Amino acid sequence: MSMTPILETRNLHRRFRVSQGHFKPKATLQAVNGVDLSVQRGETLGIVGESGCGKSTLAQMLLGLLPATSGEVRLDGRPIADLRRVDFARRVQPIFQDPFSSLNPRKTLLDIVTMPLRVHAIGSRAEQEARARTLMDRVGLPAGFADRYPKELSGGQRQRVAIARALVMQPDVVICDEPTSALDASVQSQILNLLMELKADFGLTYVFISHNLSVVEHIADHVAVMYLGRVVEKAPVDAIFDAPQHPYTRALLDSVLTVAPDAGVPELALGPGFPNPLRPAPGCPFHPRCPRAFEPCSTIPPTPVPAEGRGAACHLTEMTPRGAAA
Amino acid sequence: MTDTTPTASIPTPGASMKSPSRLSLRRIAEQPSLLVGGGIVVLMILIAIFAPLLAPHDPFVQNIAARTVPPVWYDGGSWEHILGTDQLGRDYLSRLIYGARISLFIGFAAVAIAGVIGTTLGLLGGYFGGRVDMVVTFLTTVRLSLPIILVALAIVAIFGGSVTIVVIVLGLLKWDRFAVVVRATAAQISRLDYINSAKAAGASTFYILTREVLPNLAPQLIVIATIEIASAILMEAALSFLGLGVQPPTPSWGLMISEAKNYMFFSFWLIAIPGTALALLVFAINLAGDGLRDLISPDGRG
Amino acid sequence: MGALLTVDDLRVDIATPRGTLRAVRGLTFSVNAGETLCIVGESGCGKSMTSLALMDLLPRVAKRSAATLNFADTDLSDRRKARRIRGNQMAMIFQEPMTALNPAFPIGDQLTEAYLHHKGGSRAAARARAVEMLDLVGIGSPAERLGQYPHQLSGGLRQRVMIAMALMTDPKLLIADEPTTALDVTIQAQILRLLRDLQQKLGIAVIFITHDLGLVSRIADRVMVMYAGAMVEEGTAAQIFGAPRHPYTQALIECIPQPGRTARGTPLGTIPGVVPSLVGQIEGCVFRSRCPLARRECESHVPTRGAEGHRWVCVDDAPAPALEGTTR
Amino acid sequence: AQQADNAVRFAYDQALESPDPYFTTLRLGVILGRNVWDTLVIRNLETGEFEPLLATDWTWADDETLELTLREGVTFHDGSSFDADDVVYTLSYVSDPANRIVSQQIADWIDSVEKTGDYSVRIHTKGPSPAAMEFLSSQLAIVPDGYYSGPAGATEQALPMGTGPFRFDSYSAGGEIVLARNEDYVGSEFKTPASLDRISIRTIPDQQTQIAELMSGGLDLTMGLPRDQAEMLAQMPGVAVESGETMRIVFLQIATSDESSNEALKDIRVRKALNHAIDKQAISTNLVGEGSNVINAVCFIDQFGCTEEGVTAYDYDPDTARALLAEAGYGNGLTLRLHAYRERHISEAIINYLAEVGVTVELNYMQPAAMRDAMRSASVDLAQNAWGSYSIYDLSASTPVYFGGQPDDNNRDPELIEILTEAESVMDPDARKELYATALRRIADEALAVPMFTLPVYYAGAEGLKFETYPDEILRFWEYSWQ
Amino acid sequence: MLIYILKRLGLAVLVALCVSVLAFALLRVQGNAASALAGEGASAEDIAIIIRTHGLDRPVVVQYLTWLANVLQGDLGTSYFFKRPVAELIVSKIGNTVILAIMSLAIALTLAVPLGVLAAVYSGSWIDRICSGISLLGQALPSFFLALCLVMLFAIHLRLLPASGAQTWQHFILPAVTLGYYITPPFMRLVRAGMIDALSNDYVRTARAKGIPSHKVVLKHALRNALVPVVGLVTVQLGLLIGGSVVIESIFALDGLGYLAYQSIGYRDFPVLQAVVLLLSLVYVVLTLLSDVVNAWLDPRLRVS
Ligand SMILES: Nc1ncnc2c1ncn2[C@@H]1O[C@H](COP(=O)(O)OP(=O)(O)OP(=O)(O)O)[C@@H](O)[C@H]1O
Ligand SMILES: Nc1ncnc2c1ncn2[C@@H]1O[C@H](COP(=O)(O)OP(=O)(O)OP(=O)(O)O)[C@@H](O)[C@H]1O
Ligand SMILES: [Mg+2]
Ligand SMILES: [Mg+2]
Repeated sequence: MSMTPILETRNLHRRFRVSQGHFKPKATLQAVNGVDLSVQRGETLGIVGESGCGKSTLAQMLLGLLPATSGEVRLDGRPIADLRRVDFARRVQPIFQDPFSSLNPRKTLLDIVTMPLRVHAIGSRAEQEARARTLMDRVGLPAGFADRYPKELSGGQRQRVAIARALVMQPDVVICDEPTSALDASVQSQILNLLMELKADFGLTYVFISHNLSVVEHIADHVAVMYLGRVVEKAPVDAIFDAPQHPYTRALLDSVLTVAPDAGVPELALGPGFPNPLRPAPGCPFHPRCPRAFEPCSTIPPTPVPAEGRGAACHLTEMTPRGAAA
Repeated sequence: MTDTTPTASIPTPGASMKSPSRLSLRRIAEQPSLLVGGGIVVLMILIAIFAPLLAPHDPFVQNIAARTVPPVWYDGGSWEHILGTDQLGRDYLSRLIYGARISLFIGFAAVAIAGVIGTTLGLLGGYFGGRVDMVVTFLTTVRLSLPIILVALAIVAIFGGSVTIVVIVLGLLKWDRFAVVVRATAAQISRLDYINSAKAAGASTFYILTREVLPNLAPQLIVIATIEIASAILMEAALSFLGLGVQPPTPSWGLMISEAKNYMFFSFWLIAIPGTALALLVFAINLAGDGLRDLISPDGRG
Repeated sequence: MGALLTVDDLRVDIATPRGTLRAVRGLTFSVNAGETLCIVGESGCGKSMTSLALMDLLPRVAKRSAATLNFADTDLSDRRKARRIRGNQMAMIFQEPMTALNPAFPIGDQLTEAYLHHKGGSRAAARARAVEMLDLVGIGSPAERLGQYPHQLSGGLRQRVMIAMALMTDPKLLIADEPTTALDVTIQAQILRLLRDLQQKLGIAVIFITHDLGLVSRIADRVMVMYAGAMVEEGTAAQIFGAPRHPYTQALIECIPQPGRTARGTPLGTIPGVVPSLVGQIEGCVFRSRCPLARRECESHVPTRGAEGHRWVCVDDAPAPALEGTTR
Repeated sequence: AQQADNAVRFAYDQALESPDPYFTTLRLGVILGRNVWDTLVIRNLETGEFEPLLATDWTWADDETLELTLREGVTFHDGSSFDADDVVYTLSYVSDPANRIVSQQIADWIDSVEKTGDYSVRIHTKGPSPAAMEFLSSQLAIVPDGYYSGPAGATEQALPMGTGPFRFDSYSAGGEIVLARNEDYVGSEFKTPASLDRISIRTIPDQQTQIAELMSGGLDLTMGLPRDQAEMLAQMPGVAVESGETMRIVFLQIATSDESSNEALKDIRVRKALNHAIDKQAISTNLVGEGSNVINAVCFIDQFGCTEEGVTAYDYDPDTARALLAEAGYGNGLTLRLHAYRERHISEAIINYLAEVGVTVELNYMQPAAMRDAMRSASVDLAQNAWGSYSIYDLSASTPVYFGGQPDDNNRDPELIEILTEAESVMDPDARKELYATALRRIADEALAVPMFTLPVYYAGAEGLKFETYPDEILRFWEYSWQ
Repeated sequence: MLIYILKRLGLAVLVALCVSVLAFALLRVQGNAASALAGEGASAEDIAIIIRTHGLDRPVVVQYLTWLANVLQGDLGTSYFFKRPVAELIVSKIGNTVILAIMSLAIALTLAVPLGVLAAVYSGSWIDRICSGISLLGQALPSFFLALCLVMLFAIHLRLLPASGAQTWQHFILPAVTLGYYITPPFMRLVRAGMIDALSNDYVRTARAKGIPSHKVVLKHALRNALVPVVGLVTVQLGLLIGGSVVIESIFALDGLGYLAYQSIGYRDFPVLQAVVLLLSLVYVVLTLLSDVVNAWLDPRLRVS
């Protein structure tokens, strides 16, 4: 546990100025609000949360595509702001959600997969292509596909291409932002299997973002739960699923619809207040919906979850001793 | 979104898939408007290129004694001058053939200039957004608020009419549509994940703009270009018609119409011939443009 | 007898440049009053086309045909009669609550529109009914909401408005095409509950279309599994999830990680291959190109087996052995 | 036709910059000047003699003093009566260069004007002024005392005002002008009250629109149609076409002054080549038509002092032209700019002739005022002029304008300037004639211009309109009537 | 709302300023203003006087600012050619252009909206093809050519309408038809595209699902949304219209602004040309401003909650 995490964030913030329509002044939106996370080499960190809670924004910042408003992202302990763009790019690569928009429709698959090599001028043209073909083979794309265009591929095949592109430079960390949400169940399982195999083969570290808790449970080692830009709970995967501490995590788990013909539709104790990211509630942002909210929740923000270790940002858990802490 | 999952016929899954080029060739063949329009345009381009070979006479040689000879199908017409002669006794067919050169050259050249300006501005605005976009939008608004014909007329009046000036003026004035469309599309594209992937791979902005964004604009660019070429050709004709475009004796169709208009009540063919040629060319270009648009977005939107 | 909706040999053909795309290939099913039928299947298998065909809302390129299409003893192929039923006794809600409401009109107008058209009556009566319905779907201060525009509501609220809108005319059948797919899980759970409660209270039949097997297992009375435009298996939820007969149904269930059943980090079940092209006829079993058990017989006509309660389309009569997850 | 209304609708192809004849060079302005205003004297076109109009009597007291007796009982259109004050005011105003009337030469011979009685005035000239009567009978229209409120023709009048047979009924700049008959017109034996009630004048720049209007009955009279159209119109029912010879001469002005940047034109061989290259006769016969005569001197032959005697005539000879060009070192071609403002078909014919001897011509076709600018800033190589001499039958109104050192002179030949200036102050007719002849010969020998031909004017009118045409291109509406 | 309008206004003012600089620069830099002012026969001294009195010897920036200040006070200068206040000239001509513009716009809209809706509702069918054929032909036929043909037919052969001028309302028919036809295609295309877009929206399907008759769905649900961009286009088209009016007005000798501008180009009458360019640009700017505000007002999504 004393090892330097391969990727970590320190008090990461990201604000957007958003227009609320023509007639109103711009408002500030805290998309990511003081996130502390760390990922150890070789592990998979799952991030879950509802739509709009800041998962993708976080992913963009982890990829260095979006500058942080404050706080920093560190790779091997070094702030990525100090790294050259290209050097960072060699080590951290993305897989995105939408298999349709993640491939340039005007390029052949071979062009798409060799693109990073070309950008970095690694090897000769022939070497680049050879490497790309090897990888395409590895992710299970038929050999004849090299000269095809993305539009001829199914969603699953596209996602394989995206994976090949991400891996062609042999990165250490892969940030997967909902890589299977757009896929059918039967294809999703293929991609998940592939990701798990590749992780073992290449010794990859994953940050795996999803709103599908079953998937995260299946693939992740650690899980962070986000709500309105904050990490509200973080723990090893068993702990989260077996003994969720934060009421939101519990609600989330309850609302997962696993195959259970007799279970019926779960009854959620959540209040109806829909979160408005532009006007988050004071104190604990979850308190308007929280079934167990009590007096300090509406005024005092709970202590954030530390980067290392586990815990929940909740006044309820603060009163009981934290689990095996950092 | 309609799933375009590729085909795998049942008995032998994953078997022969049609090659993309054959597929699009077939789709082109299924676009009658593209075929007809494109055919006419190509024909006109060929005529323009081979004008010296095709024209039966020198388009500039006048014969003041044999003026306004009617076309061959009228009384008094002759096979010597199939479409007759103009008010200075020049062979009308030859002038018409050379006129295609002027119209097409001005159309293409002006739109090339406009395309470069508009695309560059649109790309920058759409891709970078924020301040850059504000500047681009502002420039476009200013441009749009200028009455284009009037400004073109004024500039041509100041600097004199010639093919070069007309090309430059139209090129400098007609970039707005390129900018608007490219900006919107580039803004859309730059939010797509393949751009993020390229960024994440460390690609430079220049690389992204030229290799990832620009190629995807090609279809729109072609469609706008056809519309704009047609409109530039018409605008040149209008300028020449008003006497402020290409100057005589250059055989521009607009100029031919302008010169023939004085004769329209007595020798209607003098104005009808270049008028029809012009309308046909513009019609064909627009038709081809429509076909291209349908080819690119089969649901016929926008 | 007793069936509210009877569909026999429903087909939807779409003219495409590549040929006729047969989106729905001879579906036969029925829905009884008050029951929930879930139609489940992967993307593009024809679920939406089926629902649109029932409502006569197909795009112009699509052609519908059916041997029988009866709703409460009315022949729906008679378009004039069908129009009187559509939006009245048969209502529909769509997937995207964001776009399914017209941004230009306040929701009050949109709520009362169908009511005024089908039931007539005064505007005030319609508005009163709208308030009642909004209240029913759990929207607070419903009277004020009538003047609001769709953009002023959150996704969950909009979907509730959609449901209220569908219920305005007191329909007997509600067709819901992926009504919760665009929603967050917690909101999905709330909407599903709402639907469930309403159904029990009002006794409406529901055709619920989704690709989420977990969801289906929770709400369905009966389940129809579709593949490539055709029904492959149909039965009660218990039958489908407890003893699936069709290899596709079995494989599909294996694909999703199920806490408790699939161990963490272990490979999941997969279905190799891709969905066949829907253009043109498919002789024999539609699933055979991907079926691990496929054999010669599958290439010719495949019979529908089982009885009314549990039907499946396969050459195998006996329950197929549970498929082992085949990883690539 | 507007027979019933006893009105005539006339169209002109250029907009009038000002309704005041002193502040426009446009033919339409000259026409309005004659119809709305009166001059002191009037020329009898049959005899060529000067006859009374606003002045009943005049005598030259000496070479530099002219005494006039004015007509009594004349009123301006606003009812105020005409007397010596008006003449003194008008002539003083226009002869003061500070007031910048557009063609100063018509008045700059006047030194001062004095009132010698209620109805008599005395004009002192700056020196012998042979053309004085010419100007007094043509351009010098009399306006009421105190008419102008400042220089450059500024007035506070709602409508322009004179004593002529017609008065302004309405005026819109660049738009329609309506004249109404002056019921109180006195005139004289040589300028009589009008018979028409109204004249409406519209600007219609396009000839084909004018023709359309004529043919559709929206117009009763137009002038300046090209030959082809006129001839074809003549065959249409309801339209009558008349052609009339005019004083208007077409010639190419060649820029040779020091300010001119084109070196080629400073070579006499090039200029001669230009003269040889153009088949004036062919253009004159075919394009311009009947009433057009080829000229060799830059003046109208009936003008006092104009002669072709001893003036070199260049015949159409493209071979010689080519040879001359080759000799001058332009065998491989030469590019020149041609400025023109009317008769574009003639420009085009010229361009084509020049093209045949290897001279490429860039045409700059523009409005007269713009071309005047260009000429005066010496940025013109060749200028195609069509000069009407303000209808003045004296050479001083033509040749000196382009060769006598005036602003439009693009040659600035010192010798010519000297000769022409001298001629303007010599009273003896023969001596003047000789000086003019010398100048005309020099112009031809040096090939400083390409004289081409005279330009007839074609008038097209509705059938039933009785009108007479004159070589001075002035429409005397007061003589018009419907049959 | 106020903030939005103010912001939009600020932008409009900025655009107008930019246009004014262009208008000023374009026409002042070139051409010899002084000699144009001086008129024929002016001597060097005259020109010098004019240069001084008109401030033509001062730095361009100062000239611009002076000009701008004058313009803001409604003083558009004096026409070089007509020697009259430009404002007066413009006032006397603008009426005709406005009549022409309104008539053309009315013709264009009455043609374009129904045709566009028809083409969209039956998109892909022969009705659509006929409509798009009409629009293609409209685009291809040069307006000046059409104008001449119309004159030939209606004025000469049928003698139904006057060939030129602006004296009565009949005089406006031919020019308005020409101009209206000229701008119909873009309108029609936009209505069609907007309608196809609107019709493909989920809310249209929702409306259909309610069992409402399709004409009502089309006219109420789709058209309302499709017309919003048309409002915007009307302003853009007005620019085109005015541009087209230069050609049309001069063919029909219709004494309006476009014709005045065309004349002033020929006469190098900079103050008039400047004023017309500026005026037309301002009209455009103001109209876009208005249409933006109206659009924002129309579109409930943008309205205050
Ligand atoms: N560029 C941006 N400008 C303004 N707001 C933004 C921007 N990007 C994201 N946001 C806002 O930030 C919040 C977080 O967005 P983000 O995309 O990170 O959410 P998410 O958790 O990935 O949601 P989803 O599950 O829908 O993908 C949202 O409210 C979103 O609207
Ligand atoms: N307008 C159309 N033109 C051509 N093909 C269409 C059209 N609409 C749908 N299809 C095709 O019809 C088939 C069935 O589509 P349908 O929308 O019913 O699928 P679905 O099961 O609802 O899928 P999803 O889960 O993605 O909504 C698909 O293969 C689709 O590609
Ligand atoms: Mg996201
Ligand atoms: Mg669907």
